[in-house]
Amino acid sequence: MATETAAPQRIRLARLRDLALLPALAVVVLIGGLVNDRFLSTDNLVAVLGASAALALVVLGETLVLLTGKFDLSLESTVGIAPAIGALLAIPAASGIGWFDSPLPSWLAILAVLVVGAIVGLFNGFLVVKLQLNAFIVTLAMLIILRGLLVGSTEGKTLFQMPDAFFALATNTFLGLPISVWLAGVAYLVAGFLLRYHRIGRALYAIGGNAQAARAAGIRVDRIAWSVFIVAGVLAAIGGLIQTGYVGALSAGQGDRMIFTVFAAAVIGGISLDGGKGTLFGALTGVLLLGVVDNLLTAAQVPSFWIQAVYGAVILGALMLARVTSGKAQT
Amino acid sequence: MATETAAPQRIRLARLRDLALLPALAVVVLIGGLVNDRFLSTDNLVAVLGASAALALVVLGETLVLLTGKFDLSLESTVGIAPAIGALLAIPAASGIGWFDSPLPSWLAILAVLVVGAIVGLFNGFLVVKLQLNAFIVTLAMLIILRGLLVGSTEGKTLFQMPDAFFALATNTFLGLPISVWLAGVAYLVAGFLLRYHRIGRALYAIGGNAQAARAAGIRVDRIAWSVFIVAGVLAAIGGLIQTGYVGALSAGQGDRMIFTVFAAAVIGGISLDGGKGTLFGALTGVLLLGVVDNLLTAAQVPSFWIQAVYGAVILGALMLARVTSGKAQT
Amino acid sequence: MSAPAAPVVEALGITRRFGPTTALHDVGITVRPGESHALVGRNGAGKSTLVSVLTGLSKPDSGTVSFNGEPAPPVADREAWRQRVACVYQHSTVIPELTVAENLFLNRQPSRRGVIRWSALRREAAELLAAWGVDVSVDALAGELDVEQRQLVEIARALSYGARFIILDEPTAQLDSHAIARLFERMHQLQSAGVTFLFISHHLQEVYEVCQAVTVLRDARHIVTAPVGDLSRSQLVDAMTGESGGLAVADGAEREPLPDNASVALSVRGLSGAGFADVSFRLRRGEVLGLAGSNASGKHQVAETVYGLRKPDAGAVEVGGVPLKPGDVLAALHAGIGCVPRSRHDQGLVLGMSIGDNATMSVLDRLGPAGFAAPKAVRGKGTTAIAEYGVVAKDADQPVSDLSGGNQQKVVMARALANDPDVLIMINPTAGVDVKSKQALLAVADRVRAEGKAVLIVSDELDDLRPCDRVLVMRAGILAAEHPAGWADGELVASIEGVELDGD
Amino acid sequence: GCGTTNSPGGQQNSGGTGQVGATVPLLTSPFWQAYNNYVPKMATEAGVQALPTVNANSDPAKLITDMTNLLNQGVKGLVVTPLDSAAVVAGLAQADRKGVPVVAVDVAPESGKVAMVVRADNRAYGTKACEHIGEKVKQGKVVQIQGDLASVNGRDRSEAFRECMTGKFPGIQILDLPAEWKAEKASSGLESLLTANPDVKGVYMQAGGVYLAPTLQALRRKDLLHPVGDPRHVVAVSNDGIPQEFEAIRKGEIDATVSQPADAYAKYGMYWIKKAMAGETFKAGPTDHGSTIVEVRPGILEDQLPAPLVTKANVDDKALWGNQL
Ligand SMILES: Nc1ncnc2c1ncn2[C@@H]1O[C@H](COP(=O)(O)OP(=O)(O)OP(=O)(O)O)[C@@H](O)[C@H]1O
Ligand SMILES: Nc1ncnc2c1ncn2[C@@H]1O[C@H](COP(=O)(O)OP(=O)(O)OP(=O)(O)O)[C@@H](O)[C@H]1O
Ligand SMILES: O[C@@H]1[C@@H](O)[C@H](O)OC[C@H]1O
Ligand SMILES: [Mg+2]
Ligand SMILES: [Mg+2]
Repeated sequence: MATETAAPQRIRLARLRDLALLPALAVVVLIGGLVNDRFLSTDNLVAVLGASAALALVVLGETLVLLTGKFDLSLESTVGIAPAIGALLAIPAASGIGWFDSPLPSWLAILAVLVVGAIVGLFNGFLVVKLQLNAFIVTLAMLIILRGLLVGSTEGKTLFQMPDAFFALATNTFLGLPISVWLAGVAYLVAGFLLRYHRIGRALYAIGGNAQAARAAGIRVDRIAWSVFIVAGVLAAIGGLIQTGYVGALSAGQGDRMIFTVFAAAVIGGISLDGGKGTLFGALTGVLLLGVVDNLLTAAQVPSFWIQAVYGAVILGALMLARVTSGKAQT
Repeated sequence: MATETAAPQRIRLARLRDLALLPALAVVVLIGGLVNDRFLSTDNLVAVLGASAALALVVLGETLVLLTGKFDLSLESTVGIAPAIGALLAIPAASGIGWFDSPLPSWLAILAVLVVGAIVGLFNGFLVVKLQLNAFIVTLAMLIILRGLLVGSTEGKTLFQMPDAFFALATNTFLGLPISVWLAGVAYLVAGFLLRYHRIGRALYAIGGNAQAARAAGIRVDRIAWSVFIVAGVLAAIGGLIQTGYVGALSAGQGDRMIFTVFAAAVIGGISLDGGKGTLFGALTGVLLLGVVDNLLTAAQVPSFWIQAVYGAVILGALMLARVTSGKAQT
Repeated sequence: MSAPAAPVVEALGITRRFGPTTALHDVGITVRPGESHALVGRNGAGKSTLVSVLTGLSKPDSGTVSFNGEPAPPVADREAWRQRVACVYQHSTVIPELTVAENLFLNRQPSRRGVIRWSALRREAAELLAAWGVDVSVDALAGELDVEQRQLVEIARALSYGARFIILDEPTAQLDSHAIARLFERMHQLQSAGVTFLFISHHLQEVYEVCQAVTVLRDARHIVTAPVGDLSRSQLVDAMTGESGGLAVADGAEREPLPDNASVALSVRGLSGAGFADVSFRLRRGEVLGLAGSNASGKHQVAETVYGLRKPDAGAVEVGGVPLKPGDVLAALHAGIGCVPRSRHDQGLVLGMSIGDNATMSVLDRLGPAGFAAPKAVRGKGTTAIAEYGVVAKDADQPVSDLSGGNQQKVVMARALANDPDVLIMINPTAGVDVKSKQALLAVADRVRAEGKAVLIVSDELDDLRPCDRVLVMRAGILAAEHPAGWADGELVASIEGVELDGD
Repeated sequence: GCGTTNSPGGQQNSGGTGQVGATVPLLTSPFWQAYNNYVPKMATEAGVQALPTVNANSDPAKLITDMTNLLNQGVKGLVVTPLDSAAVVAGLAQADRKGVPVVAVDVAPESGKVAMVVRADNRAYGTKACEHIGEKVKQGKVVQIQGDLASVNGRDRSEAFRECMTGKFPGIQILDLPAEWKAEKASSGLESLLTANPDVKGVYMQAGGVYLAPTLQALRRKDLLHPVGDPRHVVAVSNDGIPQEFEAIRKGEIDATVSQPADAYAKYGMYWIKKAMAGETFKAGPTDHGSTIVEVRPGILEDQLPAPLVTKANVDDKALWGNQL
């Protein structure tokens, strides 16, 4: 029958979507190796990974939200506000910026970081899922509010007097890789596994693909969509913690503009803004591509005035290459 | 029949969507009048309009694109690059920054501004409509590229030395209002009229609502969608020209981050990101709301560290009020 | 007698491929002026593809189309195509956010010097709908119409283009008998006024009712074209399926009556909600119950309320004597209800996901320990479903968007039965499904019944209702009549339409 | 040399040769654009082999990544422009681990190892502006157009300006305008403020490179742009020292500006990195170029370059970088 011959190709194409970025990634890495002989050194590759860990976690959160067919722009602000509140709880007031005279112990403060992420997600979920407000604009408003709260609560000051635990994720290493990289790796493995092998993961795809059909199949659409906002908030909070450790301080601008990069990584990695399409593997290739290009442009000594234009052009080029190799229109 | 009674009420709701922001706008204006007795002065209202003209034009462009169900993030960069290229053509090379020893006459340079906008739109349209690349990510890449080209071509310099014609739109007035405000007003009227009373305008809604059905009805979907990108580019270029005049110079950062505000205005004004929904009247109320809030917060001297948080909260509040008054879930 | 006029449309040697799929292979069709010509074939045979070629929406890879003896206009010239052929496509072509009036006149709005005249537009639209007896406000948004209204609007629109040749791709799949009758009456009128039709339907009796000629497609190929009188119903089915052997649908009247002690599987008491009031009935194990009525009767709403898709305003549902939490699908599933929802595209399937994913969607929590749903288990269930329901597909990993309508419906059926329900609710189970697939789907209902479970079939298609032990009829939101198996077709139709027959 | 001590064969890592990596914090400000252009020029003059500059694009994390990348490329010295005093420390630690000396320009790091900080005192900018405006206005409302509140330079200027005003000119009321280093925010915000407060007497622009044109446009729109000397003149003091500010001073449109020495930043950045790469270590005291090295925090030495206040009196001074372009 006619459809029978069509099937294998369709499936192949669907899978290709997730691998679409690999050729582009390979080309960039190849160019990197040619342009600069240190590019492929272990040192440099570790550096790329270390620089990408925070982004990777935020992209993971955003990907989960996108899979369910929603949006969360406010994750970039969570990257700033969550660790900031943890820091303000952990820094003694005596230093002129903390909130308490006898501050919280580090572990509790770090727990607070995660809790803040969860609360932001809870609130977003409430507005988007329960009140059915437009996700784009709600989370844009939240982005602005949280950024404002960060500037307000720190009076714009950079926080750096936190206990060492705040920096541990990015500075401590294990088998030569920063803990942050291990953490991101594990998070992708676990989430990737759940998405593929667990009912909750399958439910995300179903919700994003057709929420009505998912509801009719007994999937608790609202509850899951709401939970995903919370999980994304927590992941962004962890990303923020990693970022803090990476930079060694927490400026009131932390996370600023990051959301563009987050979307860029997810979308060139094959995650559809319409929901229900894409894999974490794809998203991860998106993160790595951006990290490698960033690194490469510095290594290739592109003049700084033109570096941004080249960066954009490389993304566009990768996108077109992905289009050609996967042979499919993109959504 | 059940639907028959439902229909009129449904329609009322659909129209309400476009008016949804009016109560919020009224509340803000009322508060403004109470907080500051000069808030409702002609002077101040003119100031709000003058400050909003550039944004209004870019929002108009974006709204047209959104109505057809596409995205254009790169408009914010067009706001910078288009007038910059015009300026570089019009400034004598002798001043150390222009391109030609004997530069173009002002009118030709200003025409060039529009042409640049059109070319950017043409290119976006090509990638999105013809090559069927993902609009979000293509125009994000274009945003980065154009911003990079702007920084590169001006080497980051602020351009001051343009002929007066570059400033005329924002500085010259007619009947007490800047030309820019008249221009924006006319653009909204004309576009609003076309959207409501011309087949081309109705075609935009049809394409955004169901592109395949539009195609079946004989609408030239691709050609129109592509043209809309071009029109949006030109509108953004004009917006950029107004911005240049308003600010009195053209910095390499012109338009930076503006796209957030553009989307915020359009979406709280009732334009759907899914396409085919919303009116220019709604979009305009979105622009005005943001302009009024900006003006109000500055004049009210909200402590500067908290102004951003308050701004975000006001947007969220307006959104919730619109939700309550229109009684409809937002998409 | 003069020489026969040139055919209204003649397509020769049409081949159309989608990637590696060949949807049409060297297909030809000739439609004579003034006739109503049926186009039949199983799901996926290529009918809709041929339609899109005949309306200029897609360009064949090879072959020619001519109208009245002249070659077809270039594909880009939509206007020229529209003068030659009008079409109601299988898939909705309304713009949901625009009003009915505007949808009717999209891209040809009455205008003066380029300015659309809205009042004229609304007036002409109202006239058009009135002429058609379509009772819909021209100011309603098309997206808020129900399926029937939407379809009628599309039909009215197609006819209003003034073309003398009209294609209707499964216009009756979603209509109730009332609307179908009206459509046929209209077709007769137009036909006597000289309009030619190409008519697609899976209801073969309709072919005999309105058409003079029939063309059969099978597996992308042209099989036969003949006057309807020359082909018996079983010959037609044989041509479509490529095998001989008639249709056999279990008939409720031929079964032993239910034993009196059969326990109650589902009990609905005083159920009220939007569109229906005070509905009560009991469904016993081993019983197939029909729930019939026109589209506006509220029958869908009752079924959806029982399954938890809607919250009732009043009343209660019990499954096996245990009260069911209202408005909760998951509770209904756990209580042992399975459901084939009304629209497979809206509620039945996630088109982008695989057959396995769709077939297991309602039992994701039962595939493995701790909620694990390993792809292997999913694929396994999908493979079983493919075998059990005769889904024509490559394997369980194939996305359901690739399947033909009938095969998609079988996947929905698999999903409804995945939790091995004690009560199976099937709403419009065979809409748009070809004759052979219909038979397979109804056989499933009979098998489930034979296993001692209960089945509720919600439909107004007589074929769907035939396996029922009794049929409840709803009118205007309330239960109005009950017919035990053995009803006469005319009797049930009259009951559904609320027309009293003499001497019942 | 003055303020330096030759280390007797200390941690000689490259004998003063090797490539130097230089960063810029952003390129959308004329001030930093000027700095960016001075870097290769001053490097050549100093005999330093500088790589093309790398732009952090206002992102502290990108600055760290850039520093890492440069170190991995094997640079032997770094001239960094921190976006923030604290958000650079992790980068400094990496450089230290590789034994690569760092000179910080414009912002003094909170901690960590730097050979020298080259900067002018941003608090002093705020104070100088306050004094100049205060003297002329004495009584009434003054607008300060602030930078990005999340940036250390903007904060220093704001705080110093406010402290000085409350201390020395209690009759002056400050109206804050947070404009995030953005021209259109400055223009519309100033117009709002001038409408609500037509009696504004003075304006302090924390970044003339971005705020000069929009300030003049807003004043013009409100018909408040009158030359110095006119009783209706709004006192305006700027910050940065780009040529357009000088032009405005000459025309009497604004009163003064603080010249933030872009050229000297680049020049002494290269000067100190060359010495540091040669293994020299430094201590507090006067330098050979008329400035003084101060130990601002334990272990952190700062070459405090002069940032002259430019008024009509000295606006034509050839030594000002804004007059050399
Ligand atoms: N856009 C498309 N892309 C790929 N394949 C397609 C497309 N449209 C149709 N096909 C294929 O062409 C074949 C014929 O499809 P068509 O829609 O013509 O069937 P049909 O006879 O109308 O079926 P039904 O009775 O279910 O409506 C199918 O097997 C389908 O797989
Ligand atoms: N994107 C596609 N790729 C491959 N085949 C397609 C695609 N879209 C549709 N088809 C094919 O087109 C045919 C008809 O489409 P579909 O199955 O959706 O019709 P249907 O289910 O009968 O619709 P309805 O329920 O509206 O009557 C099917 O054979 C299907 O395989
Ligand atoms: O200090 C800088 C300021 O003077 C410049 O003009 O803009 C950006 C700031 O970093
Ligand atoms: Mg079909
Ligand atoms: Mg069908």
